[in-house]
Amino acid sequence: MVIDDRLFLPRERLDDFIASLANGGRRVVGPTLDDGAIVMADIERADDLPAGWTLESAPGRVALSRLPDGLGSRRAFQYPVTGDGIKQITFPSRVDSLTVETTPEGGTAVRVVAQAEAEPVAILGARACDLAALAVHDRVLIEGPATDPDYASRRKDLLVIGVECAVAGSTCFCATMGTGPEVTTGADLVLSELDDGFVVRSTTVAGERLVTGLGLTPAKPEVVSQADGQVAATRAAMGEGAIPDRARELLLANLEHPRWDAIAERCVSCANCTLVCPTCFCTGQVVRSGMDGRASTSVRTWDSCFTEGFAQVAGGNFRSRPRDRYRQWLTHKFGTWWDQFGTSGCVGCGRCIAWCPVGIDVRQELTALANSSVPLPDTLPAAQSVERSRAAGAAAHAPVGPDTIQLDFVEATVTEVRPETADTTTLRLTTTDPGLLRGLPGQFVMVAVPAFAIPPISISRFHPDGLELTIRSAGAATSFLTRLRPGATLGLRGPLGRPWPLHDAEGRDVVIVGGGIGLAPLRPVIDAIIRDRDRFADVRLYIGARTPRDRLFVEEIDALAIRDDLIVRVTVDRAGPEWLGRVGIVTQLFSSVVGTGADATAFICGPERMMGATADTLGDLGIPPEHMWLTLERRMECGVGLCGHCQMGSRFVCRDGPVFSVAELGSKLQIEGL
Amino acid sequence: MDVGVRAAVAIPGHGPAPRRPRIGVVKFASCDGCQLTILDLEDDLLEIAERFEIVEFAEATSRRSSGPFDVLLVEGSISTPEQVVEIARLRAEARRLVVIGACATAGGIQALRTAAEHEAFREAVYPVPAYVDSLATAHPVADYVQVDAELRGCPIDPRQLLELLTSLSVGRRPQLPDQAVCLECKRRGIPCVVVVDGQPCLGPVTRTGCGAICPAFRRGCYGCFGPREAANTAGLVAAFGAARPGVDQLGMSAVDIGRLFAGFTGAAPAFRSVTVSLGGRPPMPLRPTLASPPETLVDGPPAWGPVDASPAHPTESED
Amino acid sequence: MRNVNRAGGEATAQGDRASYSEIPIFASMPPGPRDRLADVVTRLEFEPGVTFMNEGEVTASLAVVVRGRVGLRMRVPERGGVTILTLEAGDIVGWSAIVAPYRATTSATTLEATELAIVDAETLRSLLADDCELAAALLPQILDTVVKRLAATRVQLLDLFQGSEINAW
Amino acid sequence: MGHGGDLRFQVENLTRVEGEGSLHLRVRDGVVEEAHLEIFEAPRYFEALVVGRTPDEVIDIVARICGICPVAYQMSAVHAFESLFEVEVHPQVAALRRLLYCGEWIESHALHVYLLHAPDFLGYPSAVELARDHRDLVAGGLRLKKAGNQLLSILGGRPIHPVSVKVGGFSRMPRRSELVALRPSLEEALELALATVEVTAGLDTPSFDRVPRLVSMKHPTEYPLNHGRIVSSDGVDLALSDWGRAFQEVQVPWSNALQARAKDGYPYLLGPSARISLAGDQLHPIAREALARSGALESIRTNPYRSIVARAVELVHATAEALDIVDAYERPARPATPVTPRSGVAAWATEAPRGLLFHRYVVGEDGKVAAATIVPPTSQNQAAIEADLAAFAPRILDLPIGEATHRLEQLIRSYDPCISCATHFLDLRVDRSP
Repeated sequence: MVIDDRLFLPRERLDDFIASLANGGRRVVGPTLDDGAIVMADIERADDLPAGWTLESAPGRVALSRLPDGLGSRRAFQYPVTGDGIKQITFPSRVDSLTVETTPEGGTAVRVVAQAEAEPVAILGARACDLAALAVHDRVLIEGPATDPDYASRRKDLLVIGVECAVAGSTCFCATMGTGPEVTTGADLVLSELDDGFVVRSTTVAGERLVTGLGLTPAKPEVVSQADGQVAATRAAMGEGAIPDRARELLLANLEHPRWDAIAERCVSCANCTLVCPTCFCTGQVVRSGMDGRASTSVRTWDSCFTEGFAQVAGGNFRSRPRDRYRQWLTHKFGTWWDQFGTSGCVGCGRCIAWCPVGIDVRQELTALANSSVPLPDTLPAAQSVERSRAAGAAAHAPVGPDTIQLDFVEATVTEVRPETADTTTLRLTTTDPGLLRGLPGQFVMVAVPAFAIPPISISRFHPDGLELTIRSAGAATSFLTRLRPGATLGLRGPLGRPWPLHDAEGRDVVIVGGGIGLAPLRPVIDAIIRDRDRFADVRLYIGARTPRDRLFVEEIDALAIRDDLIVRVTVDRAGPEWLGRVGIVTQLFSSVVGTGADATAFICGPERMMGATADTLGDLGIPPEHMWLTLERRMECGVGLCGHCQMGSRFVCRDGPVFSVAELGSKLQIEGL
Repeated sequence: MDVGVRAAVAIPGHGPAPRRPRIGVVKFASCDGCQLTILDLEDDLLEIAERFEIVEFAEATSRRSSGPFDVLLVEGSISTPEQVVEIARLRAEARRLVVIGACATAGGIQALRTAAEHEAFREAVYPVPAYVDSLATAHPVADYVQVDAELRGCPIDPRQLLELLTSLSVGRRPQLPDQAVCLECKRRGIPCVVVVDGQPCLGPVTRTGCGAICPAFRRGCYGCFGPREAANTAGLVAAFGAARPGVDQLGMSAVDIGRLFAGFTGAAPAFRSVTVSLGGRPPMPLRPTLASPPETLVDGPPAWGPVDASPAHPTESED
Repeated sequence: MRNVNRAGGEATAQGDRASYSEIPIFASMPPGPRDRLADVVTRLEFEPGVTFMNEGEVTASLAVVVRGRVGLRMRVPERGGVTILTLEAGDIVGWSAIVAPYRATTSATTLEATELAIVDAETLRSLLADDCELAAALLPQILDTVVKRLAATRVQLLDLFQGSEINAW
Repeated sequence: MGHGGDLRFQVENLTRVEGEGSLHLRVRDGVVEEAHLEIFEAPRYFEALVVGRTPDEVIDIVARICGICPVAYQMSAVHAFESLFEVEVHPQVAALRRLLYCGEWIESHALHVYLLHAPDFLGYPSAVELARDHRDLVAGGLRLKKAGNQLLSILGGRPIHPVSVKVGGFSRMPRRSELVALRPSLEEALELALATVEVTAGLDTPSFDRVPRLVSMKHPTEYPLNHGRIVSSDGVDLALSDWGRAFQEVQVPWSNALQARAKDGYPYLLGPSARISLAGDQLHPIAREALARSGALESIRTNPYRSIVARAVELVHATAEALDIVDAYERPARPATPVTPRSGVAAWATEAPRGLLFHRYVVGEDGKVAAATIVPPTSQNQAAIEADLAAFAPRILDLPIGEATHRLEQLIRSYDPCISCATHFLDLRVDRSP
């Protein structure tokens, strides 16, 4: 850092400075006083800033007070972080993300909406932690396989004026997290506020252009050193070591620690911590439609892992207990975030502490865990180190989905409707989209019709001119889909997700186990194996259904059963006397028939409990975990790894799965509420 | 599988256009505010009237029907023996029965009276106890009949009502999330009144849907949408009871905390249990507590009296 | 040897020690006990549709499916006979033959042409009482069958394939 | 007499009124023997429910008596407590409370005029059917109503049971910009209200003239809302806290709700017609002018069916005054004045859309309410309605029974009775024990 580069902005010229930010029609957003707090809002002049005010924060408390009289009493940034930071500007709580409409011709048009009003924004007063969080958001929302178009468009022309904190709150711990108080990233200009003005440092071309226009004079050396001393004092006031070392390892090793129950007694799962957190990015889609149902808009809305609906799927809820929700938040934030994004999810801003209505302090909770932790394994990479963690992540947890994911939807037309059971229907669709036709067994599509939520549906067969979807009526959207007629149109996003690794089965015995609707995503696997039968050794197909009437693809399976190069076994959970086939759970079929375990590859799909039992039994029979593949069901709102709903451990089920090997999942299948 | 009640909309390939759903609106013990919310959907009211056949809505139309209904919206709590019979009859006439508002979903504030108070009250007050027939306490509709959906709130939220009607019209599930008020509060960027002012707020344990109105007006939520799922009332009570440095209003007494929960949805089990354990529900007087008791009974049709100025009238205040 | 052909099957072999080695339950027993057990076993063949054990009645014998399939059924007044499990080669049927009060918890019906290896219940019980070595070898295997059926029943109780709320509300 | 000696008119469920009631009229040989407005709305015990509560809690609770006029209950309660606690509120607080009340008047009157009452005059069962033939008329009425609801929402968060009123002021007062944003809709509402006067004044009404005793509040410089004195056409002139010196509550056997009568036992009439007749000189100039143009001043007083014109005139007043208040608004530094509670009797009345609403509370040493009396306008108007039914019945005896019944129901609707309000007290007051 070259001292000569720094300029001085006298306080009297703050209005000019703000006016220069507004040049070119920019909206200027900065801290203002409102309803007892300092929040980020539109500002026009220096008077809009909370000059003379400061904030004191403690767990569950943010108190506004007057600065003492004196030279510093006109300061406008003499407080630590504002209540809402800059997240509402770059990642608003509600934005339109998709429109789905029935066209006059009867088609279905889906449009991905970027920022509706692309007005440029200048942010005045972003703090180091805010900007570290912005960098995290960039990684999550832009640098992944899929890019959030709204975020990218807001981010593109953002002009950011950072301010280095002259005071630290009792809840601040950016020094521990290595994100502040010095502003090192994300700002075009950095200000340090002194009593009579600001030391200004430009860090980008845009920032340089701004200060050049203002004709500022260089800051005197004593002024510069005063500014440096101020931020150093802030750092010293915070101290380091606010949270234990190796937080990631600590959390992952203590998933069943009794402390989670203790937290759950205090935590009211209000979700405030997640919504004030500058890096939390989970969103849900709220569908808005007119009463005619011909057009709808999906509104991307802040969601939280503390809500019941967050982990809700058709069959139930993965995290019904509040303790599971708190654990999910903390282990993701400080732990698996490293695996997914190569960084901590925490930037040390302390908002989750200050704005917790019951005053839970994550620093205390992590320390308590550390004080009574199980011994941490030495082999895991240390937390805090991006590089080391990333290297470890690459070995064990590298995402294996596609490198880039398109968000667009394409149109497909229903040409045939085949009822399979009382509640399940297969739709034959045609489409001309080459991307869709290139889909692989195990992949899925997001299916859009106006006025309904957009569910993920596995592809149950590929055709040269289209594909099939087998849909069980489990909710309103799927129920609507099962009642479509030939001629109806749909919007499809996909194919998405990691396919079944058929190459892993080549030359080996193949065991395919499908339970209930789980047979649908396995059908393309069976198709592929039949097509290239000689590339596989013995092939066995085990199918479970609730009752004989709930069997899927009955004629097809019967036809397979009479082939002499396949073994097909079907069992049902219960049946009347007219059923002469097998009754019992699917694992009971294995005992007498699987003999060649170590040489077999298994593909398993069904309810999670059934897959767990199947994997256990097949494992006992000798099939290695790295050759057992299964698909996980989690709530998916976007299907492309942006909404966060299907996050599980270090993965997004939609993007890194839904197909995983048992080896990859390890013991996670067994832990309740993960 | 038949889902929802489809309104008259024909989309190619999406099946034939069905008839208009028959909708009814009825009330039991209540303030009429929830059904008024229907009339407050000014921008959509005429379209609603086109998409639905309104066959019963005494507040708005002279046309009457006893059913059958595709959708019946029910306001108010069940408070008299006649109402118990009536709700059972209506249930049989309704394909979908949707209860609207805190009275219908939780009994309303009138449900705070207890059976003992009610009996004592009847015996103490009524010369002829049969004269006024009311149940020991007011009940939510679901105490008597199966309920298909509910709109919470005192009153219900117009956006949620529109969402319900829209979802009925297009045949989807209404999006009525069971989350804390806090989510909406934070989405709106409202500074938390507990944190900023030390005001008690039931937002963390109350279901969202109102749009976080009270915090937006810088006061604590008073729970009119009732308990959310997994409401950790004990955690909140502990936090309100604990005095925090610099936060004057917290460090509340048990009774004051209990009274917070004894509001418009105070009879909902999750809230009632707090009041029962902490106290705070003001006791219902066993005898009338009127500031000025009523005069004696009169009989016969009234007739207009003289309108000329009468010197007999008192014109000056006594105090 | 007693005639255990009460169920209507046709006896094919009796006490043929060598022929039991391919049946898992025998195969895993030490030779001594296995032979002593084989001495009291009768092999019977059944037509499809023969019910050889009746729910609630005293269990006449313990059997091992040698070939074919057997359905275990329970009576449900509104639904008639409900098949709750089907058994295949190697599976044990009639464990109630050694557990007081020796009453069958299900009925057993052949679903196709089926061969069973059968031991008379009373004979087996006295054998187990007298021959500790045989009991130690056989009982864990019967227990294993009961345990697996219990575990499977629990999984079925979860009704994993059941649709969730199909009604849109 | 076209009919036999004994005639009964019966409407088991009154429609297009707030709450549940029925009409029973028995005429023998041309003489009205019974004229009953029966109320069977279930009781909710509000006067008991407020006992043990703090004044601010009472303000929230009494709002729940009525979903149509919750602000009225809040206003009577808050002013009662402030008078006991001797709180001086900021002038802008007083202005915004009038504005809040204007919002409720607009919402309530527009609801009644367009959705409940107008279909009677134009021969439709409801506004929905009316809208099929006169869509613009109904749509305009809905926009007018919406303007009122928007005011309520900006000031109190929602139109029904707003949340911001507290002793000493408001929990939050809006920024000036928030109020100014309402100007366009209020300006349109004023135009719509003026048109409403014209339309309603031109409606064909049954001829029925009588001279009722009228009661309303009156203030020397403002149209009566939150302040003034209680006056009557026969010379009553009392402080707002002294309602009980001229009026009394009585019990009738056919109704679950108490009625109120003047001390001499005669009925009296509250509401828009009474206010315009007694305090019309304080109407906003634009409203005064509209009233004069309509030529309806005299008939508003004498013909109950003309109350629809009175409501229209008050719609003009409320929208015009709302615009004035918005224009003069500056956000005060603090939304509320600090309050020191004290024990004693808190009594006040304000003008609800349907007329004078009287509250009286006994506040104990612990700062909580120990006893309460709430006298809503519809309770007070019940006797007036019955008197009118009795007086009007002889004129329609020759009409077919259906038509006659409809006329009687229409007559009841012209009072805009709010049965939910009237009823919520009823069984609490049935005290015939010594």
